[in-house]
Amino acid sequence: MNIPAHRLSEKRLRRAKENAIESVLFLAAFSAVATTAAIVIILLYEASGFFEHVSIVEFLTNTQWTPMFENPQYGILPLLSGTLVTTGVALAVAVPTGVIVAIYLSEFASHRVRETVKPFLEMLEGVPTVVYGYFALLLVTPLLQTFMPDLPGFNMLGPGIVIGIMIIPYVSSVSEDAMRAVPMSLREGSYAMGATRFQTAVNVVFPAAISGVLAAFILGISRAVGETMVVAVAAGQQPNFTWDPREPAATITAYIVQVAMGDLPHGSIAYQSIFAAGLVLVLMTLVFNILGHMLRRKFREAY
Amino acid sequence: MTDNVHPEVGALKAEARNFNFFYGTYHALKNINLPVGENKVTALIGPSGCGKSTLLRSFNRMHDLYPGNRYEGEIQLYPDNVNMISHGVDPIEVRMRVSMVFQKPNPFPKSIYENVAYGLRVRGEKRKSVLDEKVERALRGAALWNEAKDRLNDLAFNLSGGQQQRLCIARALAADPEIILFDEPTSALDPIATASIEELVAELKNQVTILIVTHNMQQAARVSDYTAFMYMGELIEFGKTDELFVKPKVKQTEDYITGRFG
Amino acid sequence: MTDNVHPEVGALKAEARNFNFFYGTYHALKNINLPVGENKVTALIGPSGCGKSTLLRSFNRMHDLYPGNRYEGEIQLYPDNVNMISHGVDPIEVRMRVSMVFQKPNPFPKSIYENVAYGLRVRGEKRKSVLDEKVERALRGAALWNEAKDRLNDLAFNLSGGQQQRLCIARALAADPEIILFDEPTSALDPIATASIEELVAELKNQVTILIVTHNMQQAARVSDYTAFMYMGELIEFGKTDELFVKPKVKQTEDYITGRFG
Amino acid sequence: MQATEIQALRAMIAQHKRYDILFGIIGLLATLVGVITLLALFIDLIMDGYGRLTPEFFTNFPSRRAAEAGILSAWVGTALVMLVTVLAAVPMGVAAAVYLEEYAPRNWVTDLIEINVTNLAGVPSIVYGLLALGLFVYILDFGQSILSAGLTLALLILPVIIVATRESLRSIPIAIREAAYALGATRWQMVSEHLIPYSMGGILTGVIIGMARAIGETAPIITIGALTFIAFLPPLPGAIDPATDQAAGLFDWLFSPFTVLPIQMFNWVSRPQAAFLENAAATGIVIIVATLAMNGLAIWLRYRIRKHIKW
Amino acid sequence: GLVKVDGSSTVFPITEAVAEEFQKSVKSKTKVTVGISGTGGGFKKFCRGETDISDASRPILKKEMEDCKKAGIEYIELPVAFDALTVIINPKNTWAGELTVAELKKMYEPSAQGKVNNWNQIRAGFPNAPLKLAGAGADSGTFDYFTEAVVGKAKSSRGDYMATEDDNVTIQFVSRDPNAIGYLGLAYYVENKDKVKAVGIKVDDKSPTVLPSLETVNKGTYQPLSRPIFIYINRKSADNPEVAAFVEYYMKHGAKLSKEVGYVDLPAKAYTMALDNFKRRKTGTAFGGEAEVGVSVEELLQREGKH
Ligand SMILES: Nc1ncnc2c1ncn2[C@@H]1O[C@H](COP(=O)(O)OP(=O)(O)OP(=O)(O)O)[C@@H](O)[C@H]1O
Ligand SMILES: Nc1ncnc2c1ncn2[C@@H]1O[C@H](COP(=O)(O)OP(=O)(O)OP(=O)(O)O)[C@@H](O)[C@H]1O
Ligand SMILES: [Mg+2]
Ligand SMILES: [Mg+2]
Ligand SMILES: O=P([O-])([O-])[O-]
Repeated sequence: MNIPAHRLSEKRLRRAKENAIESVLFLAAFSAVATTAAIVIILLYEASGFFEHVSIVEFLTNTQWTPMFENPQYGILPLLSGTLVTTGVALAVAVPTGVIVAIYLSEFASHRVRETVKPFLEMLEGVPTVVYGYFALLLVTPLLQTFMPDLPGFNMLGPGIVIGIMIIPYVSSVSEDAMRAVPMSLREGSYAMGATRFQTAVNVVFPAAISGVLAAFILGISRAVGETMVVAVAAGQQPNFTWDPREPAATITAYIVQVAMGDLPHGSIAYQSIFAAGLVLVLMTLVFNILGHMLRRKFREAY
Repeated sequence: MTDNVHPEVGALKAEARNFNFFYGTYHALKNINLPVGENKVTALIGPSGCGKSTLLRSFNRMHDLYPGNRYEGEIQLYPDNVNMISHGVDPIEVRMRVSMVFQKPNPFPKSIYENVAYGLRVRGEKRKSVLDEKVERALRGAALWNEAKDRLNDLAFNLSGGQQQRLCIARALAADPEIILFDEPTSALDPIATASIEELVAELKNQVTILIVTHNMQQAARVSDYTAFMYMGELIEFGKTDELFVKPKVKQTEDYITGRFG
Repeated sequence: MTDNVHPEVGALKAEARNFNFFYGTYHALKNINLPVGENKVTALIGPSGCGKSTLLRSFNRMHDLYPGNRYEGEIQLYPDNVNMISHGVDPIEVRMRVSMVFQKPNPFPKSIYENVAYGLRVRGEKRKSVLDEKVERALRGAALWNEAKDRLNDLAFNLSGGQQQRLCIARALAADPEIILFDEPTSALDPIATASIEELVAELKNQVTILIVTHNMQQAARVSDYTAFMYMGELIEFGKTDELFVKPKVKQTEDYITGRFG
Repeated sequence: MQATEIQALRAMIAQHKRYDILFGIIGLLATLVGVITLLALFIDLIMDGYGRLTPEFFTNFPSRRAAEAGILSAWVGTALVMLVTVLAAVPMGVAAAVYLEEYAPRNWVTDLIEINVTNLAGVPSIVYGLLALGLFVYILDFGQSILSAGLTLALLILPVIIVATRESLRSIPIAIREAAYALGATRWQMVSEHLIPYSMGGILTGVIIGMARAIGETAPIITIGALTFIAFLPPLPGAIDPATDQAAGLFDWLFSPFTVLPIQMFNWVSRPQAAFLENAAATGIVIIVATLAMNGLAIWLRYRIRKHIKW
Repeated sequence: GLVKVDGSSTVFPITEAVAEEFQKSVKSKTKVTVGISGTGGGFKKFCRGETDISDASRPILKKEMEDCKKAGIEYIELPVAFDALTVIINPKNTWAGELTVAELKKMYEPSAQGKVNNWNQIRAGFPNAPLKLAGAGADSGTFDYFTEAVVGKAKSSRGDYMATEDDNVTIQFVSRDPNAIGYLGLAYYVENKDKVKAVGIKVDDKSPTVLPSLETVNKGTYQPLSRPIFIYINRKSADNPEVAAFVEYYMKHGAKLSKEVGYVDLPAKAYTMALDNFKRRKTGTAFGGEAEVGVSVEELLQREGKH
């Protein structure tokens, strides 16, 4: 018996419809690629205009960044140093705290404590960053000044600490993920030897989860590098080539908002300079993100 | 120091008496009475889910790791004659005296040396010479010394499954336990590795008391001195292995041994 | 309209001929020849992993859902006499004619009514009266009407396991399939629910052709007209259930039936 | 074991356990750092801004007189921007997630998409601002409008929605899919009639979390250039413009100038008069309460889903 | 209808006040947006025809005049108030109560970059303490005016100081650091007298010290840091009755409102004159495209009159 004609046409119609829907869905998914491409293209395009005026060598080696002044200097180093110092301060706060929190939540805390505390920690991530900015400026820095009287009102230390606190939940949740992924059998093996919780956590769970902790560390870097409003508000917006966290400075992100806050004449070098700075920022976060996700996948696969 | 001699088993190392265990509200072990003879191998057999692992893990208070679990009754440990599941007894202390080898080999992500030394380090041992000596002795005891002596600093993961299991045995041995618990130690291994582990168990019983869970009746018959048959959380029959396998007293035991269910 | 009569089975509903199946490169079914009698119950038995489910799922092209799977040979569907696994045939069309009931009850998280009506809705049926009528008929057919009629808008999850499985049968029935495939439909159920499903299968065969996979030999003996014994991807023996269970022709079948392996 | 040995053993265990207790305390403290910061921040804001949280604060436009100033245009702007964001991001995100979970073949294109989704989740928000400035404001010429801002934030939260949707799709057992297929459903029927309805809870959670993030975003909106004094509302569709007597078009509001809450806050903190700091703090409270409420809602939803749906 | 205003942060408070009152007076029939992009940023938009009115804390510059011309944009220049650029220091700073223009130049001139970092380099007798500079961002009229008035050339400045368009940041910076110094509009100083101290300015060593205040500006003695501030109206937009209504409202109420927000209002005559100029649609600037320094109230009036 042959397949009746109407069934064939029905089938064709169905196929066509299914294919059309699949294409639409594909386009939606592909938008992620398109967005990345758009980011890269726009940054490269505008930055290329910038690099017509400024040599890459100058960009990478000059230690002054004063694009808006009479005799403009275009060295990214002050912005980089600002970015790295605030990131460093943030990590110095977030990594130890985050890892301790992760160990505590995954190995020590009871189920009840964990379920109560985690939503609060997550809320820490939900607070808008402008609010953190003023928190750093109006509360944390004055607090620091009480025992560091020489600390200027704008500095990298205050915002760095605040960013650090802000990303604690992020670092701790990635680390905790990794520790949870360590199979119970390893813990049981350790406990069966008469180990205490602390011994098990430090000697077995932590080393087994080390790639995840590393991932948390690296993803934390990427977060801190990209943080904008806190530094824009509290670090002083002063491109300053220094490694001293007590000094005021500007980060790449802070520079971008600062310039963007005054209206940007489309096409001017100042306008293009924020794209050049943005390009550096994207490259930095890209490297850290990819590295972090690779490590993260590694611990997921390991067990 | 009273009744640590049992009519059937002789000198006792431990004994469960009217022992009950609950996973939350689930009554997993019911009124277990099990004598564990000193320097003997006692096998626990029974169909899947009957509570073998649950009983075994009670002997080193493994259940204390998870909330909601509850022991009732007694497990006496001799010669001290303390009830090792009573609240006053620290599970860590119990575990220092009762080691365990698991179904799937679970070496730590450390070197072979560090794996074996772990139990000693946990006890605060730091002297290199003591560690070296005990690690070697344990590895020899677990019949792994020859294979491992040149690669003590290799990651334990690089060993084969059977070697890993022997490493876990060495790890348990190094801490000089009084009892070693084995939970289906060969079920993840191939026949050759299985044979080497069985041999090891037979040798070990000269120095330590052994409690072993197995699915494999032949294995129970080969390695154990005494066998307990469990079914649905109850201990149905206990006896000398030779006797229990040849003429079980209870119908369910017979059915199970002859393969009629399970 | 040629050869849809089989010497042994009589009128055929379907037939696998030199059928092979591959999971990627893994050759899971080898040269299967299986006649499926119209309005008969055909049971597939065999040890775990022998390919029962794989064969069953070929009958409604379930394997098309996952990439890398490949059919070879023929599964004829009668009376049209088309090879239902050929590329030209739309799997959706096959599935509209061949329903399936799974091992674990898998109702949708919708109301009882909507679960049963789903097959009809997929076919574009929108008339309330038709839906009402067919839902009732299907629920009656699945012996669930009395229990469910007052709670048609309840969530299906609120039913018991056995009821859920009957609901899944009603769901399959509502679409008026020509064949229903059952993959161990009672293995997740208690004995009482199992009995009710078995009864149902016996009744259903008056109106529909049934192919059932089961681990339970008693069940196969109780419900099926024909039985196929499979082993390692091959169909070892096929015959009337009465005969195959009483005097199997092949040694492996006998060993399996008498419980010597599996 | 000898009694003396036991004594020694117990002493050693007691000593080891001290570290347990010590770390328990340190861990709890470390965990509390976050909670305490949150409290400090909130208390600080409340002390500064509580007095300004009157009904008029929500119904007044910004004003040069701090005491009369309100956040009407800011919260309406935020609401409208969020509307655009959700309308754009949800269909896109859900569609992308459905594609990746249910359709995508295993090939390099899929891998490419996957990498991009994870990566976009980690791109700093200011970079989205740069993208928006280049793309929406200048190339597509949407100007500094609600539309530009909404689309920018939509791109920003797209990965959040994709991830949440995928997770909830993944939690639907294969058995449900097979059941639908076995009844003759097409792939799209299976997706639209089963997967999407059943994962609604998870999708909603993702949307709320995304919105909570978007609502506080400042940097990308500053970048597209919204830092102005706005004392009016975008035109309602159909509303008569008193100046021209023409009814506003259905989409006119999309192209209207606007301001949003975080920017209003930012603006007020930059004022010399201390009274504006109170306004800023009050605005901060509004933003935090909104985000925390949304986060709380999402956490509650997630908890409920986990509790109610047991496949 | 929509009236779009953008530009100077200095003028913003006045325009904002006018916008607020104006919108109330017309019952919100006309919508006014007021942006802050700094004088320079505002002119860039204005000369692309994107805004109707540009706030400016200095007269339009040659470059900007050209841009506007290229885009075919004519403009009407109206002064709205006087401002005094105020140099501020920390209240704990006991030594720099008054400074000469030359000393300010020493701090801010381009050649000071990286070299002048200590108070004792400014004047013998000043303590050995790090010099912490703040000031206006490069897109602001304040920056242009200050560099012109102090260094002698607009936009000519060292780059290594804390540059911000946000005057409150400058307040924060100075109020928290005894060694800091900065400059900003009078209004911002007046509002923060409790946090920072104004520096008296001497034109040169011999001249008297003058502190910024309404009187000294009015009298014309606060030199060279008094400056008029303006709005510029796009000639085409002026034909829009709503823009016209707004500008007229501005001129009628500008005096009161600018005083209210902390600026020095012009004499009433100036506003009538400006209104008249606007009504006559008189385009162009009364200044030569320079950030001219030291224009007094009278002089401004004269120029506006002639112009
Ligand atoms: N953590 C737990 N919570 C609740 N019930 C449990 C838990 N672990 C095991 N059980 C139940 O307790 C019973 C005994 O389990 P146990 O693991 O001791 O069986 P077993 O005899 O070791 O079986 P197998 O041979 O499969 O390992 C089983 O019914 C099991 O389902
Ligand atoms: N998706 C798959 N990919 C690769 N191999 C598979 C897949 N599914 C099943 N197999 C293999 O195909 C063989 C047959 O599997 P099948 O599920 O058909 O067995 P079965 O007879 O139904 O067993 P059971 O009684 O355990 O359900 C097994 O060896 C199995 O491991
Ligand atoms: Mg077990
Ligand atoms: Mg199967
Ligand atoms: O914002 P300015 O007034 O300094 O241009």
